[in-house]
Amino acid sequence: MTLLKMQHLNITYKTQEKAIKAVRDFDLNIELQDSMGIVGESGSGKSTLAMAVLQLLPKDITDISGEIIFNGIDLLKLNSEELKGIKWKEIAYVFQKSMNSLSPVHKIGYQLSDVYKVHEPNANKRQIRERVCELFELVNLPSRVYDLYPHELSGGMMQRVSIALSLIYYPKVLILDESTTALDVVTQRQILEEIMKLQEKLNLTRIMITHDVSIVASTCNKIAVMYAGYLLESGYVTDVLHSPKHPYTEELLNSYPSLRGEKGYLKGIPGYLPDLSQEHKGCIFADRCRKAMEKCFYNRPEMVEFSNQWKVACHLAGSEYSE
Amino acid sequence: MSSLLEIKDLTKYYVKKKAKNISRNKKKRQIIKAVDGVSFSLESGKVMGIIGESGCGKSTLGRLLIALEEPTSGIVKFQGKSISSRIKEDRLKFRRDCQMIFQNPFDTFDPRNNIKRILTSALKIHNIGSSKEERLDICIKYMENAGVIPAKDYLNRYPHELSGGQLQRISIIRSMLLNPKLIIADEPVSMLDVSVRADIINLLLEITEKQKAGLIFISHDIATTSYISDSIAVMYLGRIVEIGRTYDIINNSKHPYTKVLISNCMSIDPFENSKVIKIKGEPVTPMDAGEGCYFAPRCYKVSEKCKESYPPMIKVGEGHYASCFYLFDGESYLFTQ
Amino acid sequence: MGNYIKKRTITGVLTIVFSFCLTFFLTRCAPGNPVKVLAGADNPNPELIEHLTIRYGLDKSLPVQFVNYVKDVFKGDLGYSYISNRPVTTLIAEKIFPTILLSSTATLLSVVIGTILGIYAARRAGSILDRVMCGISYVFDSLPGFWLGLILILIFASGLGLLPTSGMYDVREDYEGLPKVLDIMRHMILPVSALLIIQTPAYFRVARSSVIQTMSEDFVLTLRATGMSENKIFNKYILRNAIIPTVTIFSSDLAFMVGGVTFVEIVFAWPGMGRLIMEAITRRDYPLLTGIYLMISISICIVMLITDIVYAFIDPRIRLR
Amino acid sequence: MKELKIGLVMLTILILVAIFAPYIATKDPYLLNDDLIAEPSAKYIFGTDGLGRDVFSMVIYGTRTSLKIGIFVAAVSSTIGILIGGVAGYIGGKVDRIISEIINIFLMLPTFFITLITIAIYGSSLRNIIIVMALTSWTGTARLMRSQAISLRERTFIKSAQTIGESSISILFKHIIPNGIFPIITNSTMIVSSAILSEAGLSFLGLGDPNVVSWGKIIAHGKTYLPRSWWICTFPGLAIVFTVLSFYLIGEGAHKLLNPKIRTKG
Amino acid sequence: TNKADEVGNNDGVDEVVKTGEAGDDRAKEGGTFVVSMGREPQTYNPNAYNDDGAYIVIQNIFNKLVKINGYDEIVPDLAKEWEFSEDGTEITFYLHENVKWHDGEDFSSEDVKWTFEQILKEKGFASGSLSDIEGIICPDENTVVMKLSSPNSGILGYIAWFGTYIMPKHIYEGTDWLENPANHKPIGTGPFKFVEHKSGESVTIVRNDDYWGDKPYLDKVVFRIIPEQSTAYQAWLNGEIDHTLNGVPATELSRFENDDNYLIYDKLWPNRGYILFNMKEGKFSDLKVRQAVAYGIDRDEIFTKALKGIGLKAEYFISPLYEWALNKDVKLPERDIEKARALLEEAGYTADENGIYFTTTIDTYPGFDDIVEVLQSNFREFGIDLQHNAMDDPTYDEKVWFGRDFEITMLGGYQGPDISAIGNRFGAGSVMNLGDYNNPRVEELLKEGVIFSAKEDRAVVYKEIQELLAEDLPAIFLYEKGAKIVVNSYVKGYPASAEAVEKASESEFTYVWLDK
Ligand SMILES: Nc1ncnc2c1ncn2[C@@H]1O[C@H](COP(=O)(O)OP(=O)(O)OP(=O)(O)O)[C@@H](O)[C@H]1O
Ligand SMILES: Nc1ncnc2c1ncn2[C@@H]1O[C@H](COP(=O)(O)OP(=O)(O)OP(=O)(O)O)[C@@H](O)[C@H]1O
Ligand SMILES: [Mg+2]
Ligand SMILES: [Mg+2]
Ligand code: NI
Repeated sequence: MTLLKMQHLNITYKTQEKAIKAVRDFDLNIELQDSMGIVGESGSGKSTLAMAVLQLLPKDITDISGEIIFNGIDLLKLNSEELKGIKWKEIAYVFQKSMNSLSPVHKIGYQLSDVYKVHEPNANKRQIRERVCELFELVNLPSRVYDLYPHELSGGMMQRVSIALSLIYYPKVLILDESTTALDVVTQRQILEEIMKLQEKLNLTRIMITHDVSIVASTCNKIAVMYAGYLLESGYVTDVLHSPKHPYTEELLNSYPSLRGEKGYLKGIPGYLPDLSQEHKGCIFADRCRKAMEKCFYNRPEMVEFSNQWKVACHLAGSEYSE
Repeated sequence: MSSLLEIKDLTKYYVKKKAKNISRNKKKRQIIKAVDGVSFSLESGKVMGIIGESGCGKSTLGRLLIALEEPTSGIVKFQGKSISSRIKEDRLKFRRDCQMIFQNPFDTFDPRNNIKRILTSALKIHNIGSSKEERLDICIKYMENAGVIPAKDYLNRYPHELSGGQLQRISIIRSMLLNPKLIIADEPVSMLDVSVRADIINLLLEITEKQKAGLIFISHDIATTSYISDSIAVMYLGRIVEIGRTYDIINNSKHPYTKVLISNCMSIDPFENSKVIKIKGEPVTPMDAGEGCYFAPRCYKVSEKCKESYPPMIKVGEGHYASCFYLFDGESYLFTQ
Repeated sequence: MGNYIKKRTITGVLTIVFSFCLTFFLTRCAPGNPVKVLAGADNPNPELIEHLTIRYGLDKSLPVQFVNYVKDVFKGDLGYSYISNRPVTTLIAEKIFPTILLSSTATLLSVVIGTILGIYAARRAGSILDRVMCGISYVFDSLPGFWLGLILILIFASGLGLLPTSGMYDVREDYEGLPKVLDIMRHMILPVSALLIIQTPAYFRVARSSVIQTMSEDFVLTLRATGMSENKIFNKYILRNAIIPTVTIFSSDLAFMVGGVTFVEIVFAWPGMGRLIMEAITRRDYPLLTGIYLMISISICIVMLITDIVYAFIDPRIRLR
Repeated sequence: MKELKIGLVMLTILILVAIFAPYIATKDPYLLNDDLIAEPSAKYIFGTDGLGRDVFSMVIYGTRTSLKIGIFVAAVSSTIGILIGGVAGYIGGKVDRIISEIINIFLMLPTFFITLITIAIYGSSLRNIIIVMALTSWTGTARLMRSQAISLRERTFIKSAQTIGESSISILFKHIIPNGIFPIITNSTMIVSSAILSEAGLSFLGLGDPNVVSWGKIIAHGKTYLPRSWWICTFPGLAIVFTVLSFYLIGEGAHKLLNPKIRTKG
Repeated sequence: TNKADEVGNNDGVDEVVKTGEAGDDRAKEGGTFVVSMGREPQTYNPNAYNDDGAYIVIQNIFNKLVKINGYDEIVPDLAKEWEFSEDGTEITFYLHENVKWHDGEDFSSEDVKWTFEQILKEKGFASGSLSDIEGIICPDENTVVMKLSSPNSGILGYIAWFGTYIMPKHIYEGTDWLENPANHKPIGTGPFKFVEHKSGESVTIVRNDDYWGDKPYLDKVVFRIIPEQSTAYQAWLNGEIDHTLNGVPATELSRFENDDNYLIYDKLWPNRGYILFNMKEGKFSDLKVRQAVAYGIDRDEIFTKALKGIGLKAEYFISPLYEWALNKDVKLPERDIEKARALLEEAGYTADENGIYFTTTIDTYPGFDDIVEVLQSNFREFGIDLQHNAMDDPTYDEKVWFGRDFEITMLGGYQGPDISAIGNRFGAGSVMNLGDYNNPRVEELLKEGVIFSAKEDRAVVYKEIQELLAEDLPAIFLYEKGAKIVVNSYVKGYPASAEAVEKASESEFTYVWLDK
């Protein structure tokens, strides 16, 4: 069953000089209890996409078109009051810069209980405290954190506070935006496992935004590869990472050194992310693609769907399929 | 033959006057043992990887090696002579021989200088090249060698107009300009996108080989480090807990912490299903490490002995040392877990 | 905390001592002396000058004078003013109340009004109202104080006849109790307004820009994402964060409050420290000058200490070092 | 950056007026005409003051003095502040502690009083007024620069400059100061306007330089004529507003230009 | 014996013009009279030193032996009569009886003796002018005899002028007169009693019901301290105060001229402003240069522009108030720029392309800004670039008064109470002779001037002095200081009014009553 569905989503930032098309013609289905990893280079529009779901983009400088359907409702059509009921209660978000995601001059417990009161205005103090401590335990934090200020925590602890905050209502959808990238491997693993456990317990649907493919590989069941605002490939992790169909996915995987494997030559992807404010023809990745063909520069590739929800937007993949 | 770099019992303590909470301002000062008795040596043309979690003192060690900071105690010998006397003798010569590539490429250059000025000023300080044109030519040559092509396109740009990868490359080029004998690369790729990491790593490797310089590669990314280095030192709370050749450390690690680190590494292969050693607890801060082994509070092998004294470095193989009381008997522990 | 206060007090005392010495010599090195002033301009009497010079010890060398003065200070005695022959402490005590009354009212009001307007403008940043308010704040900022004072008198006291021109009390009626308080308040309106107009723009702009800045912080986004109402986010979170720069300028204003606001005091004949200082300067009344100076340094030190502590309470990130 | 443009245009006008004062002014500003306190008219555009001087010409010539005061005071005090603050912040340690205490002492000095004394000792010439104002207004800049330097000191590019062998002095002048200077520019524009206003205040107390025409002096002179001769004070007052406004606009504009984080919409 | 009023002069008094009419004679008692004054009294010790703020209040609280009235005559105060001995070395004062101090103690001649001795001992303000007093005897309670070391016809003027208020011996005796608490709660014998001084705000005095002389009408006088003239003026217009001693701004006077609600009194003092040259060194020690200045200055312009036509343009070398001694043949020259330039050339100066011969600086203390502004313009016209160095009083004292470091300066001030005061300004080595003017003939004449007591004899002496001053030009007089005092017409008996002018001293409010 599809829980969250994005259709023809286009998001543009209007700055003074130019319009940056951060997300373009984006279609993605996320099913109930999926764990969807969205990967892509920095600046490819991952955070923008996630923010659009909760309507957090500054309204006056962004244009959004398309649909974001959650549980059958188009979030983009809701007014702010209706949206309030969904925000955090149904969909919660762990921000990329979690170090700054709480007010520096208020105690953590205070802020968490305040958030809890947004949807549970009648909860009494003790209840709230219990709830918050329960969450702390869940993310492996001591309960003394309740009375600390954000700056008194280490980056890892703060990260966990953010996760605890996002879980405060046990939402249906949890979006984690690079939430563990800054942590050391041990802590990172710890937190991710915690979250995976919760996911099972609470029937969470999880969206992981990261540019570290290995995280997706070991914690998600599906993956979506983004590049310059486009979705290039999506499908089950086991399919996509094992035998990537899109050249970009392939190169992305090639540029990771393997820990135990042969010390083969690492290959980077030459070139850089295109200017998102520029109009372009053809495949967005064509400039950097080693396998680019003539038509890649003129025709935009269609999204081709293989079996098992595996979709690829590449002329090569299309031809392969049709062959 | 004496090695290029030799350090012995290097320590660096920071004194921090800290008041966690205004009302609880009892602690007068706290000592942060950022680097706490580190010894190792490095030979020309070799790459030494230093891994360890965030905050374990890797960058501090790097800064000590290049005399950006005064060590609290211990000696750093560069080409057989201590660096403090080298600096006294000839600061410029030393600065020329040792170069550091900083953790954050976006902040390595004065945002108000363009690339041309950034590169030529390094030459000018060291009186390389006689005229402006000559210096510029040298820079362009190096840039083209390093794959920044066409070099002229970049010369008049400012750092903010370049991407992280490009900046990191400029950073490497600048240190190359001076033909250093020792390069310290402090997490040169952690800030970069996966797609450009590989190029940077390859560039670094190539340079060490060509110039026969020693490279110290600091990172907490184990996979990358293992890819690049000849040997690896594992740090925990300011101390080296295990050191040895790369293969030994990755595949035949002895110290529990190393094992934990390596088993926690994630792989991009969704089918690989390695055993993960789980440990509890927060990383201890370098302030309140007690008497015994620093890793003891989180160690899965911990015994009473560990809490009493710090275990000595023991040789466990060819060039492979580790400091733990239970290096040999716990081999099977991993698998029974 | 205790430790911190102790340490700050010690450095505070050192700075006070240092700047005290500095001004002691500075005042006494200024050309002219109080004695000739006392002898008058018409037909001054050289004998009187000589007599007073000896009496006040001004014939001695500066270091000797300094030692004598310091000895007195340690006895808790700031000495007698040369021109009025009254204890310096009494003179200061008489003037400090009106000064503090006037400047604290004005400062508090301008903090409150400036901050409220600043917040209001910040929430409507870019609107016509915001631009108009910013424009007015610039104009107010560039008004010379004494001119503004006279204009206010011309408009409200002379033109409209609503308020008294000057002074602190109505001298015809000897009010007591509540009427006296009301009378003083009536007399305060104009001088306070003049100060308000001059001081408020700074608070306005600080509040406005720091609110705008805080609104773009990441934590605001988090709170928005939770569905918290905009008003609550604003009142509870943004304000507390945005108020910190206001505290900084408030503290520096507060510290100089005791020094008086000379222009306003002169124009509105307000019996305050500013005029006392002017008088002391123009007559070179050394003991009075030094005494006032000492008092100002001490109060600045105390206010700074207090604001530092307040600061640390508002912003937990600031550690008292 | 509309503010910046408008501000710069206004400043240019002021500077042009100052340079070409003799051509713009209709009369000699020191000439005592026989029409005392004449209302603005075709003969006297802004009227005359109590001694019969032409207010328009005085305002035009006053631009020279007042601009000079503002700009010199700001330049001198910013230079002092930047150097002292930069050294304190960059070198740190004992030097920093000593300089910080010195700054504290200066902060505690009632600047107004020092101004009076200094002018009393050395005379009220324009140069002295500028010097004393500059010497008493650098502390803010120094504190700002110090905090800038402290945060810059930790930045990687400073460390990297050290690594390639640059000397401390060249780092201070080449990197610390140029990079820390932006917020100070805004601060300096404020010093410009407050110096112009302070000079007016000094004139009110009879401590301005009596030999030059300044806006402050015209207003101070005009205050006795205020009840019935509005023009004497009003025109120099407008000139001050104009100048202060231009510097504020430049300051704000520069601030916005250099700090993209403060983004005003529309 | 000479009667006092023969010594005093009432020849120049018709300068006091009475513009208003006094209305009916039935004076109303009671009421509070609120006046403003610019400076705050610092101490009420009336004799210790100069305090312009306290001066106004003190006149209403204390009495002197004799005082100076609105016509600048010496009139009785505590002494109802006085007489000089034949040889001029003894003055006998006959005091009023039944005089009481404000605290109820009896006043006696001992208080007078003590006061004068104290002034001389403690070097009070007037001690310099009273130094000829050799001894004081009190033959009885109501008689005081002063013995002088040499005849001095000017001394009575100084006794009447300032710093000679009779102080209560019973309160001050044996104490330090500078630190006696009574300095801040003064006890006098005057028409009003001191009530309180609200610091920075006001001073209140009430009628002394036991006053020995003419009892005041007013219940109370409140002095409001308002430093800024414009503010005081507005407060007066708004009726908050009944009168402003800060003065009505000159430009505003025309408003009141034909208004029945106001009376304007013209007042002229023996007080004149003048340029003083350094005679010893510098450019102005050359007579030619001084003459050039005398020809080059436009005294009319100063009078009309800087003074707004208040007071008088100076014409002579002494104050015209001393008409009996005025030498009408010796006048200041009329303006002649050509002559001025010629004189400068004669003195050896050559003009530059702007017609400027040299640059010099005039040093001033506060109060001469407008005048110097006009002077600068005058000087430029005849070829001297005059820079203005404005200083505050103590700085001026240091540089000019003590240091004599100047080329040209401005001076003003009281030139009474006797014409002999001219000696203070131009006598060799005397206190106000800042330019070090020294003419032996003038010295002789000055000595003669105080020995003679008959006006005719004195006039000859002072006329010759004027001639010498005109020859040597140590100073150039610019104006005679005067004032137009605007008083609400409901304020009767103001010191300058016809009712009070002969009886009251300058700011004494004994005869004031309010017709409201
Ligand atoms: N407020 C904004 N105004 C203008 N452009 C913006 C804004 N926010 C983001 N962008 C642009 O939109 C594009 C997508 O940004 P986004 O933050 O979504 O990338 P991301 O994939 O999350 O990158 P990262 O991995 O670095 O977090 C980028 O090119 C970015 O420069
Ligand atoms: N200048 C300093 N003053 C005080 N403490 C410091 C200073 N520099 C580093 N430290 C502390 O020393 C410890 C080691 O820091 P260091 O930067 O060397 O760690 P790291 O291993 O490089 O971490 P990362 O992987 O995050 O870069 C940390 O706890 C840090 O807080
Ligand atoms: Mg992002
Ligand atoms: Mg580091
Ligand atoms: Ni006087």
